[in-house]
Amino acid sequence: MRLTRTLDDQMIALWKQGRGVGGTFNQRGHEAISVGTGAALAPDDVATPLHRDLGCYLIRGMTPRRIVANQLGRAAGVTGGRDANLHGCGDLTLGIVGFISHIPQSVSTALGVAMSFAYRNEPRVAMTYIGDGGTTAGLFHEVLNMAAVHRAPLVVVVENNQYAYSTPLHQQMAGQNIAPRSEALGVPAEVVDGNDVDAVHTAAAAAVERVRSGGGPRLLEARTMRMLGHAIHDGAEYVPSGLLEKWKKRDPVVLYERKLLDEGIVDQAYLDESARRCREITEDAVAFAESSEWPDPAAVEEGVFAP
Amino acid sequence: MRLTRTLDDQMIALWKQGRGVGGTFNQRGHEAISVGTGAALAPDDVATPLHRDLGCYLIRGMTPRRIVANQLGRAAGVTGGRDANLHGCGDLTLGIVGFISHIPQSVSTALGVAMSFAYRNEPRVAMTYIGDGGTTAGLFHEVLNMAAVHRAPLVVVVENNQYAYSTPLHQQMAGQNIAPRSEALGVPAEVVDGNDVDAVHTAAAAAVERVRSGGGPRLLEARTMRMLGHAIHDGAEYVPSGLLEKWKKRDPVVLYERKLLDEGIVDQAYLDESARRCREITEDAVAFAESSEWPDPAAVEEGVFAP
Amino acid sequence: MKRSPAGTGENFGFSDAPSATATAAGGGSEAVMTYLEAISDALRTEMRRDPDVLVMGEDIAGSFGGAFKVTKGFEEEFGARRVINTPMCEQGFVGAANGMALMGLRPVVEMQFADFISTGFDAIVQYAAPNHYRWGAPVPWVIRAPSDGGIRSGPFHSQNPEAWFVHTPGLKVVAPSTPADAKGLLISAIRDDNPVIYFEAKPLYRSIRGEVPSGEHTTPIGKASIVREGTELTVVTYGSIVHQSLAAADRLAGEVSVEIVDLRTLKPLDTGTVLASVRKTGRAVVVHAANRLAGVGAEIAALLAEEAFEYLDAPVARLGGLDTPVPFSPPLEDAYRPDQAKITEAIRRTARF
Amino acid sequence: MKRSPAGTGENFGFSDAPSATATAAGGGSEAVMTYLEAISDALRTEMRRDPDVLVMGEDIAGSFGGAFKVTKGFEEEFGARRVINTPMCEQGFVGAANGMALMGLRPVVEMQFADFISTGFDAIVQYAAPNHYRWGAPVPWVIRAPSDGGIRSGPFHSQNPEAWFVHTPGLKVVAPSTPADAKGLLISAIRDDNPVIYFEAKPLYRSIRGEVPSGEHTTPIGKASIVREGTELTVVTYGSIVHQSLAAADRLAGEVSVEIVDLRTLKPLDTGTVLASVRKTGRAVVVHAANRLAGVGAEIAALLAEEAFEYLDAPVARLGGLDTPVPFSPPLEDAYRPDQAKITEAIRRTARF
Ligand SMILES: Cc1ncc(C[n+]2csc(CCOP(=O)(O)OP(=O)(O)O)c2C)c(N)n1
Ligand SMILES: Cc1ncc(C[n+]2csc(CCOP(=O)(O)OP(=O)(O)O)c2C)c(N)n1
Ligand SMILES: [Mg+2]
Ligand SMILES: [Mg+2]
Repeated sequence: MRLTRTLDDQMIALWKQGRGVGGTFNQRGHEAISVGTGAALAPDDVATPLHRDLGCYLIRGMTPRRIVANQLGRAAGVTGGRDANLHGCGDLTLGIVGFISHIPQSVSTALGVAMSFAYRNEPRVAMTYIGDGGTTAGLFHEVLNMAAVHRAPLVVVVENNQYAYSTPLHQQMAGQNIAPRSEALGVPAEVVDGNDVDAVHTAAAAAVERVRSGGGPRLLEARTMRMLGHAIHDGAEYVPSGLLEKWKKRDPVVLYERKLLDEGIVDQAYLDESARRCREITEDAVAFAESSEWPDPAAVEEGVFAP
Repeated sequence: MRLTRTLDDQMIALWKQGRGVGGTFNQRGHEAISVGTGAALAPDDVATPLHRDLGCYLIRGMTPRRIVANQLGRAAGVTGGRDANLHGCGDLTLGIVGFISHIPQSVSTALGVAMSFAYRNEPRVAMTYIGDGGTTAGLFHEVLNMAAVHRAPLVVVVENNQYAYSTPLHQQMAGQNIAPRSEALGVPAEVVDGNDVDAVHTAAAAAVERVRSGGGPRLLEARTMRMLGHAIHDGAEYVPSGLLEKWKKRDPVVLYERKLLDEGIVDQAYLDESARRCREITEDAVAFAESSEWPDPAAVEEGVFAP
Repeated sequence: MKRSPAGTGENFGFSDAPSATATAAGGGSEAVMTYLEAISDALRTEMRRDPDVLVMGEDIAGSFGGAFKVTKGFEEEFGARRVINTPMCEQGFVGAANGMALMGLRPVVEMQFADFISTGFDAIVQYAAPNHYRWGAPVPWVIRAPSDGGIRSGPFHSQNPEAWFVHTPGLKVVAPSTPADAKGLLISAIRDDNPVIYFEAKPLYRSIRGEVPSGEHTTPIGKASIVREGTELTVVTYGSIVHQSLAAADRLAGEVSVEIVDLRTLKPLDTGTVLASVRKTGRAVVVHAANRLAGVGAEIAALLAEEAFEYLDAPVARLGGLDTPVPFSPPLEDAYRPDQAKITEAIRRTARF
Repeated sequence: MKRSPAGTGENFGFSDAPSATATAAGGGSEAVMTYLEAISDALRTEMRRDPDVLVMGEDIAGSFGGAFKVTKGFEEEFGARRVINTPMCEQGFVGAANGMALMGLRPVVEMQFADFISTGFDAIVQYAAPNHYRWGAPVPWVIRAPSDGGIRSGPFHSQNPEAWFVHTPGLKVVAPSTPADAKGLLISAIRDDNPVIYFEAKPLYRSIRGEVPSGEHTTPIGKASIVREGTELTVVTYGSIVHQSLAAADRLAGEVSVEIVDLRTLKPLDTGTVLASVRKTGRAVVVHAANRLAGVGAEIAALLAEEAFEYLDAPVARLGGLDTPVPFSPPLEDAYRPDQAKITEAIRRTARF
């Protein structure tokens, strides 16, 4: 979580200094979800993380160097400068499927991944991510419906952060929760505190376990608040400041570090050292990316088709 | 209902004799739904009936002549020979919106119709129809979700006939009913016996009333069985014959006529006379259609755009 | 190959199952099949060969075997695991095919009609098409799209939407006109590591029969075929209109020597074969069943205007469906569609220019 | 009209609100506006005039006013009833627009990016497009689609999908290149009784300013505009590439006399203006930002190959985006896009032929 936070903050700083290319998404508030769920997967499982799931990419082994290089459009980035920011940061050797902007497409892809596991009788699980906004798309329902019919080994993580870009939940749907919709479609669901990484992880691990053992698909709705704008350009003035104040007290990274201290699992020195290492890793990634090559324009037409 | 049945039977006969053009859908089993719901609307309301809702077209005032002429591709048909069978049989002066093959598009259109009534503060209601198969499309969920947010004056009639073409319900969804899905999306729902026209009508009238008085959208799930194939070409061999036998005992037209007799509302002579008139109307429509002009090929490019 | 005239009033594909197809084991031999049987045969051949191949779509399983019966008997032979009936949700099931293909399966998805391919559009043009370019993972599926009209099916069961996909980077698009190519291109499509949209022409399903090689017969993707040699004019076409063009050329035998290029693959286009033929004949008529305006024929004509300019002795004539929805009633649909008479007229006009 | 170079690194449309636009009441006067301000002005003008006009889309309401701030202040002025935030479901809200339009409302739907228009595809190409042809009921909506790239936004925020819609019967398609036409075509589109897709070019949003007539200014749909007169070669183009073409022509002044046709409307195409110009100059370069392969440019080139054949003194050159997704990184996107240098080269080559 600390690395996710540090890397995210670093991106914000880079963009503010005009060193960014295109846009970059904000992660703040979502760290416990992407880390807690990502950590619940086995290496052989496959995830389809989205734009707020930096933690999942990291925990599955995508290096900060490759990620930052992608953000900056370099040849060494995951997409070699072809797709922007976290878009398209897929790597099947790490069990990560890249997403497209047409967000709900992730969940159907994950369904297919899960169905392929069942097809081959492999005890693997697919985990997919979607925001509250994404759940208002029809495709979300098509997928849950099919997943239930096929009892596909699929875990759906809903990141209910109360906003889709500028649109608050009450303009998106009647009701505050996605879980009942999932249940109605035949996919058992659980709501969890998205700012408590232990709670997220416990629930995710239990869901993964049940799904892996043939229990059919599950949905986990993690409630949180997006603490910055939708992406770097967005000041999120449309969010009532009181709401942010309230949620700030429940910063997932701070909460977890405090808990670790309180429970005596680590001491402050450990946290300081870990923060320092996160900064170091992050700075190294930026330095690497900024000094690495731009993609070769002569190769722009290569790779449209697989050979 | 009797007219719906007679006209439908007449179409089957025509096609069997090779006098049809293209295909034609079967109505048998659905008469109580299309008639019972259609009769619940006021003249000013708008319906978006589908391929099994012949009764609704008739009850809203579309004449058998225009309908049969359309089935036979004649200039006097509703679409002037442009669209097939009941497809595109829309007439806004009758408050009927024509459907397209991409079935779930009907429900979103009806949502827009309903929203236009609210926009103009008119006490009108939109009624839309969809099959069990159609409810597995994402668009169905998008529409219910939006209808709930906007409290749109929309009545959604689900015709759950247990099959989508050849696909039985259990291959389409986990569970047997659509109503709970509707409730989860914020649209109150009721399940009704689709073979009992009085029950359908009572429920539909109540839903229309609540919706008209500002109560927000409602869904009515009518359960029935499609008694013939999907369309004229389909022998429906995939349906277990026991299932059809069981439902045959509950033929909606027979049930209703028996009830009318039992309750002394009409006598057998009345029913005989009414059956005779239905045959007369139907035969007139066929004679009219078969003797009417083919569309003029010179005009094939006209009317793509509204002037 | 024997052709019977299209549009005979036969209820194309809406009724009967194809006669059971005996697939001769091993290579070398041939059998006479309808276009529809050849499609079934290709699917069966690949499913027997490769356990990663599966079929999914609406109504394709069970005793029903699909709206056109292409997969009749498949569930019995291959089991429900490999023959999957889907709910009516094209976006969802093409999306699922994307995920399966990423994991190395080879899903062959049936659209009930090509007209419904627009319902799964994002999953095709936004997800599958650019994926390999973006992050290098192949998406090897096939979508079978029963397309084309002339059979009184109206605006939503007669479409030829291939131009949308030819314009979209990252997809391969094929459109066979003969039973042999129907089989060969489908097998090639299944083996191709890219998403391939396979447009099958409904009016050909039972109206043409032809020799089809048994066993693992492939037709290369990206290679057009000269189905008739000639010296004075080239007709560039594909799908069902190949047969209308052949008939027109036969009718004009002795009057104009017509060469006919059957594109077979619409993307990647075999520009070499097209250009060589037109550079030889100096005259071109481009024709397809799809709407003419901004259709695939426009790309061919534009190619000729740019790269065969010095060889052209006449304007490039272009025929296709009118710029209207496909109307249902026979006189209207006939006016809408290019046919032998209209092709004959265009060839004459261009030859005399 | 003052042009500043596109692709300056400005974060086009992703950050600032347009400066508040003072709409002069009544006609006659003019004001200098950006392209973006002209779009806002057109919408505001029509919403003030006609109570049946409403706007809907993602994030367009409230203080936010849309991803590009086109509708900033609209909810305040027109109320939540007429300025509707939708959930993220393009199929659903375009479908709702279909129903509203059938009932005589005039919904103007904002796609957050043109790239998401594929998500509402059926509602557009299957429902709205053929409706009037089928049963005579008009569907008078407008979809605003912020399109085009050059601004480092990657494969899903840079698309130019107009060819899909030009190929589909029943839609009108417009693509303004100047602030005056941005306003005039939007007002005409709203008043048109047909579904109109309005492609606005993101790279022009704040990079160009120009005189825009106040009040009810309309630009006719279906009329191209000669934005530069010349005698030796015609460039046929539209959207942001009009400006790249003008720059190229300026650079070649004295060397080649270039006429530039800004199509403005892509459907129905003003074939008369295109043909007259090319018949006069005898040479043509067709160029657009969209993918070249089977793009709108192919239709133009095909038109010329058929109907201007005898007037052509050189091959018809055609430029457009490469047959790849739109790549994100600057060197790749620059290689992908047609620009002034590539246009200059094509003009020279064609002029010298
Ligand atoms: C199909 C589609 N339409 C519109 C958009 C534009 N868009 C990008 S993010 C977003 C909101 C997403 O909200 P949510 O799903 O809640 O995720 P969050 O960003 O809050 O994590 C929208 C509308 C999109 N990406 N895809
Ligand atoms: C988007 C779309 N996909 C596929 C089809 C083909 N199709 C026509 S009817 C049908 C089944 C419809 O079943 P249901 O909604 O239950 O209605 P019913 O015919 O049973 O009344 C299908 C799959 C279609 N019309 N639209
Ligand atoms: Mg959200
Ligand atoms: Mg049904």
